[in-house]
Amino acid sequence: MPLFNKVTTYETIRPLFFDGMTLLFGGFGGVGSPPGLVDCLIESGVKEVNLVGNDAGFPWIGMGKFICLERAKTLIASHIGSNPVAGELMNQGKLKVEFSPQGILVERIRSGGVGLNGFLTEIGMGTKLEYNKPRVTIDGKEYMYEAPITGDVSIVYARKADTFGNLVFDKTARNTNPYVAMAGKITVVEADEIVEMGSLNPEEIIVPGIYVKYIVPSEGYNWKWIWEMPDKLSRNAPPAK
Amino acid sequence: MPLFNKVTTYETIRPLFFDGMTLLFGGFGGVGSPPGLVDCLIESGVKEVNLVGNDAGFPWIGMGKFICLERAKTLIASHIGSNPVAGELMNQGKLKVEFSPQGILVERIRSGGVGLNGFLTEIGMGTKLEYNKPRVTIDGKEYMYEAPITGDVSIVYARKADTFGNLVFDKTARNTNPYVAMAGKITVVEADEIVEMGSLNPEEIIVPGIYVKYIVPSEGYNWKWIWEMPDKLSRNAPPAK
Amino acid sequence: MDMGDARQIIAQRAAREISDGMIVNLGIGIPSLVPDYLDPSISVFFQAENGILGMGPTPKENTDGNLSNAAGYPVTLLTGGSYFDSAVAFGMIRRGCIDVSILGALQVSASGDLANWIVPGKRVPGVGGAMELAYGAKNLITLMTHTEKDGQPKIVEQCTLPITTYHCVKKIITDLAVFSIIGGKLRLDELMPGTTLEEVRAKTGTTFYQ
Amino acid sequence: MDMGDARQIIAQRAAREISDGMIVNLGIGIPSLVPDYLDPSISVFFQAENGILGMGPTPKENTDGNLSNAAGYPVTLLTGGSYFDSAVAFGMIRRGCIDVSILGALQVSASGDLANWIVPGKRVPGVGGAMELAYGAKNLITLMTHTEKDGQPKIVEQCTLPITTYHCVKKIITDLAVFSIIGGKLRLDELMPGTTLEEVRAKTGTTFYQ
Repeated sequence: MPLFNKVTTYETIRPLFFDGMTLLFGGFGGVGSPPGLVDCLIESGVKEVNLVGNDAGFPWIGMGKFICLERAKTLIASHIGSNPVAGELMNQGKLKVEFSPQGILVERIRSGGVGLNGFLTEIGMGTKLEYNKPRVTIDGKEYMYEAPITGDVSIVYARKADTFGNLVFDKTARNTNPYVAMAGKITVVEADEIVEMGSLNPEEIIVPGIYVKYIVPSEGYNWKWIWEMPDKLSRNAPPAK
Repeated sequence: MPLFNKVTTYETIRPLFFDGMTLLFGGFGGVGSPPGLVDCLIESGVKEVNLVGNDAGFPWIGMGKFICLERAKTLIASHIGSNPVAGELMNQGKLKVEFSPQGILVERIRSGGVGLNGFLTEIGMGTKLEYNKPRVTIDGKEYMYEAPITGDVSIVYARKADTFGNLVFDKTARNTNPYVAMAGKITVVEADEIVEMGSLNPEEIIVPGIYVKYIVPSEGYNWKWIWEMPDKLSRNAPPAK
Repeated sequence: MDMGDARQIIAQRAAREISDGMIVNLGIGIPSLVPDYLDPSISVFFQAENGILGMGPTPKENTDGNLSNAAGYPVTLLTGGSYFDSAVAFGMIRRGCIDVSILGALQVSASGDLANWIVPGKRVPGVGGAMELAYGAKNLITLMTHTEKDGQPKIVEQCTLPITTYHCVKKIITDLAVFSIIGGKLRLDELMPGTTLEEVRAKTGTTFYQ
Repeated sequence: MDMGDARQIIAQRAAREISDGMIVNLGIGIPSLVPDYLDPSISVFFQAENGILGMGPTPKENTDGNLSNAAGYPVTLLTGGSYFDSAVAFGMIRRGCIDVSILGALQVSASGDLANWIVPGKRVPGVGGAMELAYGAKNLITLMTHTEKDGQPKIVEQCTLPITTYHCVKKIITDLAVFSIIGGKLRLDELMPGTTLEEVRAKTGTTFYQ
């Protein structure tokens, strides 16, 4: 099935990124963020990027590396506490951050990814995280409307991909990746291992390949656990890669 | 971990059913409906049941067997074409049927199962399937509101369950089961095979046991494919069991 | 031409709409006959809304009670296929991952409205997944005999049966002709072999352009 | 009592809130110390919102970069545990599947309002999963030192910091006392060893009953 082979190189991916784009990324504290694709994004030179992901990573892990370069314009995330540079940029007005409750954020990405038009919740009502979200009254009860999120490009990390893009994940590196994969107009997967179609058990496939446009091989990550870092939360922490 | 053993008998399950209850059931055309739990429901003698599931099954497969006994009061489903008895009962005013688009129905069950307050969609707007569902305008565009669904009891079929209730499914018998499992106040699983905790690969568990209250062993189904039936869609088709 | 022949002719023509690498969803009825006419040299993945991507042909033996298509008939899985739940199945459909959805129809209007889920008081199949397939598919093709058995046209100015989805049909293939709906207008693309323009005009319940 | 001792005392008392068979979610900070004090004879499943049910202790060696808790520290998986995605993780939380959620807090009001996500202009951690844990858990317990380092009370009439969730806290455990919030009113349940009622009154920013 030659047409179903989506494996390509980072050189092919680089031009997919553009200034001002909306980029969705998988990962939770950097775990499950695709390290090679973050580097590819950095090398692409794009700026003014609108990021959507669980968090700002650490300054040397996950999307944190890109955020530290001051080339993200906005970030929708549930927290940025692990990346003090993101906090500095926010306080300096260089990065506009919209905080979302963690599970609500992944549901917003899912809502976009499954072609629905957003959902209602009580969570966050009356708090600063309400921003200007519309309120909707149903049967006399008021809820907050959460809009769906989709992106121009989604970048995702998987343990294994077959050449069609069927994906399986690894432990807590799964996190938001399945929904990020569904919500991108173009979804690019970085996989630790790329296998032939038929190698994955069809019951265990978490993301069917239908959502995946491109697959690149991972060269792995080389970061350290946070307590192994000499200067834990500094922007000057030595990048491992 | 003795407290995490949820395996029990059909005798324990029978009193969970009550007149006028809302019962959610997994399955798609009967495939993936729990045959032993449907029989248990029938034996319980309950009536005026409000059913929610993908479809009305066949008269001799899945929830169809129960519907033919005229003990369901309402049914929310995406189609009833495979069970002509359900159509007769509807036309006689004995069964109130609310039709929902198939994927919208499973999303309504999911919305209840994950603790959200319903969602917006354009699908079905302006058609007979809109019923009296509220319309909501967001950014000048009108959508239809779909309410979450939960149930008093959910009955689910799984290929394997460990004693904590971690579940894996079998091919197209998965269908709505994972969401039905999440949306019941009490969820009962009928499993082909019950295994010790630790026997299932933690990456392959589809429904974590946290949603499951009771597990009963399946004695299997014994139905025939539709073309093997002597009188295919008649209410008089011989029940295989 | 008897009804059986008409159905085969429609399915055969519809198979030409499917090309290499496509993701295809087939409804019940005439669409289920399409795979028999596919060019065997092309690779296609059929999606079934009960939770399969990469559905293969009917097994010759050893049918599996837990492996069927959306109509409840036994199928197989191709290499590289996957199983998933109903929410994922319809997520794909609404999100636009299906290249071509081929559905049966009871009526189609000149502007592409589809009616295929109920004949009030007569047939009550229910809507199933049709609304979402009609909403989400990149290309929606409907297959039907050109007229009812009593000669009533099924391609009409306005549907008289309850609507499944408005303005969704892109192509209509019948035993007499192939139409496209472009910008809300019905265009005749082809006459099927042995049919005349006059016959199609006479048996179509609305005007069309060529 | 130094801050380190205070944290351990709070964690030790909190451990008594956990009984056999419970599903428990622990926030970062003081709650992460609770497992050290659990009765080893009981079986508990810890849920972590990054996708684990049945989280086990820190591995002694061979940490796995793809297996961490929600704070990013390496953990293990107990027998019978499972991995899942973030939507499933928060589905469980909102649906009420967590028996006890134990969170750190910056301020708690007399009526159970929780503030724990931001100190404007100073700390910007972000809200993470706290709003949903506060919304969905059957029982929400907050752990904190009774006062700020400068003596300011953290249990207050009205929170001055931005709210995480209104009317959600059921129990407050500090280094000085244990409180319940019942029907929107603050009740003193216990004094910690060596504390007096007068001290607690003096260091609490609101009235309470006993």
